[in-house]
Amino acid sequence: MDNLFILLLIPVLGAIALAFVRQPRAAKQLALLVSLISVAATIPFLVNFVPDASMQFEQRFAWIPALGINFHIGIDGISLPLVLLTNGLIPLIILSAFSYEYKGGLYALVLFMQAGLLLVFTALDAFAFYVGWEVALIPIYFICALWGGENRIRVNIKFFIYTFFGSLLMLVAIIYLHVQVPSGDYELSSFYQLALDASTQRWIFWAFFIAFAIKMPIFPFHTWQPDTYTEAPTAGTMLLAAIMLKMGVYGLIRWLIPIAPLGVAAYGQLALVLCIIGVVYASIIAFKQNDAKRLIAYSSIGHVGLIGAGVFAWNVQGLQGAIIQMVNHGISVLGLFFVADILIRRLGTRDLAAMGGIAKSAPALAIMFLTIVMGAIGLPVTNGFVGEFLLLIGIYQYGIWYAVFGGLTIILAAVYLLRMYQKVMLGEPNAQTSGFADVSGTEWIVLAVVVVLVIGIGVYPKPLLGISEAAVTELINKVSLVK
Amino acid sequence: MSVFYFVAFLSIFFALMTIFTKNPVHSVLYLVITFFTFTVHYILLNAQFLAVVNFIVYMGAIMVLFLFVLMLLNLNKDTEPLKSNLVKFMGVIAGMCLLVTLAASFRLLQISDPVVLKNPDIGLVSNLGKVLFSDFLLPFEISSILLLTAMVGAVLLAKNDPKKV
Amino acid sequence: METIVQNIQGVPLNHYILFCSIIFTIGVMGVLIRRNVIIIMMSVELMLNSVNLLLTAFSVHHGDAAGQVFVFFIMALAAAEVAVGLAIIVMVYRNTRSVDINALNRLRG
Amino acid sequence: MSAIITLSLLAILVLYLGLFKARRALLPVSLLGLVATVVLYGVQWGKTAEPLYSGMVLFDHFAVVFSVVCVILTILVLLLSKDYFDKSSPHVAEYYALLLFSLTGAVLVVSFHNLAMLFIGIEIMSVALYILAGIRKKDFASNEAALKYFLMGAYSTGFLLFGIALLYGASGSFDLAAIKEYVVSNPQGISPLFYAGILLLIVSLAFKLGAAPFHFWTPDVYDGSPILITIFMATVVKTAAIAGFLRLFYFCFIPLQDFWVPVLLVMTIITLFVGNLTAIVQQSVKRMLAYSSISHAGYLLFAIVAIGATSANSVLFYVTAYSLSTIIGFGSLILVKRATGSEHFEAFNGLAKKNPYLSLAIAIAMLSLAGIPLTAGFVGKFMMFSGVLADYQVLLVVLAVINAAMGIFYYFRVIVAMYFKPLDRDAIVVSGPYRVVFFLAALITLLLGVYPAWLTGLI
Amino acid sequence: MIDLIWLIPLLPLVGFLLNGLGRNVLSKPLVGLLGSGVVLASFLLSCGVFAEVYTARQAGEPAVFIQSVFEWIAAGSLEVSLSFLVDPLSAIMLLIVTGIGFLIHVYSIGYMKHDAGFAKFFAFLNLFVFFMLVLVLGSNYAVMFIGWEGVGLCSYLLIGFWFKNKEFASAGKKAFVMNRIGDLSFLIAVFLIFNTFGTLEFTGVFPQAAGMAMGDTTLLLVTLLLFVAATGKSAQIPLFTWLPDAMAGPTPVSALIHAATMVTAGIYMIARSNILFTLSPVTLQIVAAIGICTALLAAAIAITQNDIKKVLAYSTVSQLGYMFLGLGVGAFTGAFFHVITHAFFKALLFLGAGSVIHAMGDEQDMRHMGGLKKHLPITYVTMLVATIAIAGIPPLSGFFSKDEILAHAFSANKLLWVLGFVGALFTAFYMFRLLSLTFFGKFRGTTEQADHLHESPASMTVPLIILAVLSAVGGLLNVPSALGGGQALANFLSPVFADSAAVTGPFHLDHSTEYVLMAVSAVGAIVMAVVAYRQYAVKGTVPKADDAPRGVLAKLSYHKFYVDELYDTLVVRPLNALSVFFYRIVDRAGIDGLVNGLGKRVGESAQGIRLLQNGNVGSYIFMMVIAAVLILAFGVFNG
Repeated sequence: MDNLFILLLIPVLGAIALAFVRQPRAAKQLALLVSLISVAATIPFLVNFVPDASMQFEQRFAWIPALGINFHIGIDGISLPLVLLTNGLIPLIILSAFSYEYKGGLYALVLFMQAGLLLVFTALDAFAFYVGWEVALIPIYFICALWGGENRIRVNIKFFIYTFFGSLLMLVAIIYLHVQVPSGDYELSSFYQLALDASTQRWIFWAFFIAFAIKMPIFPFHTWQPDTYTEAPTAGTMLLAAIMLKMGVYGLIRWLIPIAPLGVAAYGQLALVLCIIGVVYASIIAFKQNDAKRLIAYSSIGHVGLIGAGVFAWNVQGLQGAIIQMVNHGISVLGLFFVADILIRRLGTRDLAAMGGIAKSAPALAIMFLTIVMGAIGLPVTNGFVGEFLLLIGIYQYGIWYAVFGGLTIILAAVYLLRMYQKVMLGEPNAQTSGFADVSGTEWIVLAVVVVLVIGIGVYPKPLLGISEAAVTELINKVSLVK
Repeated sequence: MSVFYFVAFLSIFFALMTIFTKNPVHSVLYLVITFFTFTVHYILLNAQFLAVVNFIVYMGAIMVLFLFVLMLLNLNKDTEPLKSNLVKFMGVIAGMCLLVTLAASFRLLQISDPVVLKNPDIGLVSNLGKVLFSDFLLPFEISSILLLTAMVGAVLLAKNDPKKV
Repeated sequence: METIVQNIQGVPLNHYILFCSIIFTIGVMGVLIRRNVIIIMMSVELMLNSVNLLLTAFSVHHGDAAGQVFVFFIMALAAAEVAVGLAIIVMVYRNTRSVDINALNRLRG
Repeated sequence: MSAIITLSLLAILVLYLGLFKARRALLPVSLLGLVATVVLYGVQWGKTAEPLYSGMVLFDHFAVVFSVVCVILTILVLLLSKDYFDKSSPHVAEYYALLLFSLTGAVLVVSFHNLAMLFIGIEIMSVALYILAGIRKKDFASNEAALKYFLMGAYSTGFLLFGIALLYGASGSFDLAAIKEYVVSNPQGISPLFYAGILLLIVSLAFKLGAAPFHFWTPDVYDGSPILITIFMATVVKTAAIAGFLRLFYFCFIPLQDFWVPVLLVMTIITLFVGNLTAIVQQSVKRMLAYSSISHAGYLLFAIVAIGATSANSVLFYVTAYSLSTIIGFGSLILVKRATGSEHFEAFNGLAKKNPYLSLAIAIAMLSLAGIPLTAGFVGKFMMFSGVLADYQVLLVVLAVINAAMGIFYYFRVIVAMYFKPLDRDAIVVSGPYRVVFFLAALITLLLGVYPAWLTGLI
Repeated sequence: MIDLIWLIPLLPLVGFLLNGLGRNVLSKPLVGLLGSGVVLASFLLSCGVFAEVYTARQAGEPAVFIQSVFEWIAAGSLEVSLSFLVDPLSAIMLLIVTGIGFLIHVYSIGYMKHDAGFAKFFAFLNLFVFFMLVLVLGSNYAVMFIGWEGVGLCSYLLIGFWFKNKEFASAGKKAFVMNRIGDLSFLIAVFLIFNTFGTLEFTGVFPQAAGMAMGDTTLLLVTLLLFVAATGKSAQIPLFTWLPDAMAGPTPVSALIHAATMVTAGIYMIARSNILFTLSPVTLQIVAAIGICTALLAAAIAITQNDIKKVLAYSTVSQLGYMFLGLGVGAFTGAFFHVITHAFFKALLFLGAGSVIHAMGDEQDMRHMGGLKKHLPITYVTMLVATIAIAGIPPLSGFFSKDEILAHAFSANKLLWVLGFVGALFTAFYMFRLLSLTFFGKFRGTTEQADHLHESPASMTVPLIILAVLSAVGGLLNVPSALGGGQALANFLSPVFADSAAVTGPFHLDHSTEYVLMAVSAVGAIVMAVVAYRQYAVKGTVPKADDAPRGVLAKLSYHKFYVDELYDTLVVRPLNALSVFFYRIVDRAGIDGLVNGLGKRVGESAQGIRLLQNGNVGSYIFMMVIAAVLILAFGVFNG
């Protein structure tokens, strides 16, 4: 049962089946079923995973032999958390869409995207990686553009071109690397063995970095993000924020830094500074946002900036922090957007100024929301803390001032997220919010799972950290960055 | 030798006349003369077959066709709205540039071998026929398709459809 | 015949090429400066003829008949092309009552 | 060779059928003939190829594969032609015949082994198309397209011939093998005439391919011609042009690549930018596709810039992917235009609501043209890029990447119109042959995108 | 008993979960019982633990017990386990937290009886106790940080308990954010510690630190950062403004969190890390300076405040300042002693104030009180005890603890003593002002309130009485040797401060000097008490209305020296403006504009190129010729 192909195939087949389901009810159930099967199929991998630095469950076949391309996938300690994240969150995302009457198309796209994401996280062949990278992009474009808000068309085309451009640069770099490989393939391991000269690595760095930076996004490549998040339907926003941006971080860890260490040595500091600027900059912008989704969007930029900085710090703590924080951020941001969705759905507005006092009529929502907020601002015993703690300690070892400015996030995030919480939940209820219905049904499930994860990982992160520990240590030892 | 230069001068002169004359009919006539000078060139090169074909096909068939169409469409007057002088000037300049670059890229100012008629027979019908029907049989056959195409096409297009669609 | 042929002896090949280039260029210029479609077509014929002569010269120079055979094909093409071209012109003229290429600029941008 | 004979005879047979008013037999007979041609080519596959007819043609794998591609594309075009010509004029048989003639020319262009064959092939192909472009005799656009195509085509023929003449002048032969021999044997003493000849050939072949700055005819002619003819021009003719281009340069001019590659490099860049930039601002889908075909010509030229053993496969893949998508693109435009009378983007508005499968096919085509993974278009671009990068033309690829991103903008306009714009009309009726063509094209596009190995190592 | 340490924090957590999840199911009495019961259980366990520590101490052992629960975070060389440490210091804190916590829980049963969020309140309160216990028990900085932040969260929740009031909610946010500023500093300090010592365990860090040189730069940095963290949590300059606002929460909260326990976390933490501070004298000087400044500033504000809880709040800030002064001058035991006594009497004061407010029907303005002595006898008596204690009048507890700090201050720097003495005078004054305005004179409230006046129920008064007793006798814990005491507390704690003591040497002050100091401060306090009593009780002066004209100093004091306004102008508004600037100008117009502009440029250049496609064959051919010319020209130069 631990054949990786199965894992990739389940969502694809599910997507194909769902594409023909027009009845919303049936679509919902089928989609949920498929995603749960995915979850079930993930379990053997988790159970059989040996927490060492090796690549496991490898599968490969010659894909395009003429070009030296293999379909080569596998899981190690770095990819497993992300695989878990993807497969774990997709059911929640599907559940969160239950409040709408979507036809099978949406779910098909979601599942299709899942396949792309999984491919990205498991690919050991650069071509396969790139394919997954793009395959994840198409469905999300359609999800956002088909079911999004008023400005969706303009916003999404910008989003698409922006990210597509970035990934094409990456493609150039990939092919270039391939040309250098003596064995003429696209294997990750072959890329690792290349010892390119410094000037080559420098441009390779930029080619990869821009692709990943756009996806994450890192300041100043972020301007597509708030608009897209705002205009997308919630399921889309969740996919984007909770899972898709992890592709960028993962790319940094798996591809960019090990392949172009000299490039990182030259520009890593700059990249780290950009990340940190993003943290402060986005957080400050989030202060005065009155659009619930936009606020969360900016908060996401800030949080991801910190993750990026942790990666570029390139030490065990920073990297472990980045990996666990990717998972955490996925969970938290999903929760935040889901709450935002509940609010928007019931109140018909994204404007925080029109909300208030909801805690009175919806105490359960208020408490769960608060828990998620606390997770997002990194309170101890929530998941966010574990990640931020490790990240900051990693960044600290890179340079104290980076940690200081990066650490500002724990203040700034508190400011804007609590402001949001206050504007939404506290104060006197107004005419619209006084009759606000508390969470129910599927909403309960989604939020409860999120809350349990937030607290659970916060209290006992060791299993999750244990998965990646060996792989990260090995990677750090193998790739040393000379400052 | 001087014959060549003389005929060449005539060719160039009439070619220029062809393109600079306003009246289309005069143009056609100048072109006919130009083609005639080409026939002379062929003869000078001892390409007898080509000289004959050129004479018949170009001066005969093609030119007549041009004239015919001109007359058919009643374009014999110099009614052509002239291009502005600027455009003409630009055209001439561009042509000159082309000539200069062509000449330069051929290294035409270098001294070259004279054209020597090594084998006086090659231009003769018998010789050409041999080559045409042995080595170049396939293109010869295939060009029939070209002509057929042109025929079908010309009929198709020029025919005035009785039925209005 | 011999004397005529004698005349050619000694003309440098470059001069042939130059001469053909000039004629070719005149053809090009004709295309550029005229608006009457028929005359443009005639200019194109000039270009083709210059090539013909060039091929013949090369053929003689190399002592190889293939060049002259090729000229034959070009002539066939020229005939075909003129036929089609004139047919198109006639067709266009029927619709537009003009053989001015500048009148044909509906399709642009 | 038997395939070429079959094709020519088929065309003539079709003419006769027209003569005897056997209108309904036209399409089946044509299709049958084409299928037979494919079979004949198939029989030829795998045999060692020798130049035939005194070295006039060479049916090597390259020639066979590209011929088959041309023939299959023609089959698809013909399938779309059902009841297309009927509406424009009574001379249906002539149109079929002309299409088949043109195809014959195309097939010659991909299998020539002598410049004479190249020349004749190109001319047969072109002359037939001059006519076909103008078959809407009362339509100004069609007239204009025909005339423009003809004038500029004839003009470019002049360059082609001048180039051939110069090559002949330098090497003393029209035979590819002899020319190659000339290039290889005296690397130092190559005549300047030869260099100039190469350049002039580039000019004329770039014209046929529609590469900038010799592309000017493309948008206007594609726009003005009847859509079906445009499809033929954009697919079969382009395939033949690039294949002929590649064949000539791969065969003869590789030793001189330092000389001509820079020229093509610059042309490629210009082509990409002209095609993509101008496509962005188009309002008509037809014109947009025309400009997009220019930009694809740019990508195709990559194979010649990075000329080598893999070029043929790259071109094959790219051209297949591009042609299939183009068929869907223009083919759907036929339907949409029929339903709405418009070729603008707005005409596609809301198509997905009533014609989901048609829209899906169009979407796949657009994604393929844009080069999105899991479509054939992506693999094609990928192969092109890898070829060029193997030659270390990083700058070219980076510029190409910028262009690919621009491409998204206009391809997605169609998708946006279909999926995200409100509907204002009834469902479009898609007749059987159209369904078949769209289904096949979309399916192949996807299959080749998912598992490209079927086509990548063919030549 | 030591093996059950983990149960001590766990029990309140269980209480939190039960009360939180069952808040709609459980009846109020059950909730109260559960809420207080778990804390009582913890208290009993703590007593047991304390007993064992005490026994060990008596046997002369250092009495350090560590219990590891599980490994929490591990990454590379960083290993943080969730483990608890009990030593004399934490043992005492355990008793305070659970003991006073229990009393306040009991008190809350009465106080919150009519509140709709009764169960929620108890859940939060339990959660707070849990986090506070984690803070106290943590055996490393990371676990301490859990508690450190956790109590901040509870503080946030409880301040904003009545969230419908926007200002209350904002006060909670303010508290949280200001605490977070300190928390960041704490975190950075933690990183620095980890980098320097390679571990975060107290038992690993302190021995290493003890071996470092005096005035080590790293230590200086670490201690400064830790101190900044402490200023946040313990409401010192510059991060003190949240505490007075925190009075928005229910009064038991103010008593527990914002007086007795959480705010002393900073002192606790510094006392824990005493060796680090001892080795960086510069930090100690800063700590002392900040401490005394805060003490004076807050006291000066407290003098003119009219809200009974505000007065107490500023008083808390001021007393915390004293504790920092104590730390700063090396009187670790003294500071901690003050923590203990302060916990008793300040909790008592708040609870008493709560009782008053309860009786007055949620009236907090002292100008509307007066003469409550006869209506609230128990409250009056207990508050009187507390007031005397805080004023530093012997022989109640406050006298001893404050005196020890002042004695150390005197030996360190005479100026510090003078300032400390002035602060003590202020304290006596404003406390007796409070007492007089509330309990003496005539009743100034509405008749409605007058009818409503009543003594609080037993659940509220019993805790008052217990605390009053503790406030009265708490001083006996550490009677100075000058007064013939055995310094029990100091001896008990000595292993905790042993390293520091080894560095600084034994503290010594002449007994005669000590007597003089004690006498001076005691007399001063009594005099100020009398002055205040005469002014407000005998003369019956009522403070002016809010908008009445005041002198410059009074105005400054009344308006809290405009610190909030200052922060608003210097930090909040610029940040908000920056936010808008970043969003509108930099992000939308700048970066996004650039991106969009790029798109626009592309479109424009496309329009330019489009002009070439003018539909004119002539020009097409012209351009083709030009191109051909260029290509050939290239051939000329390259061929």
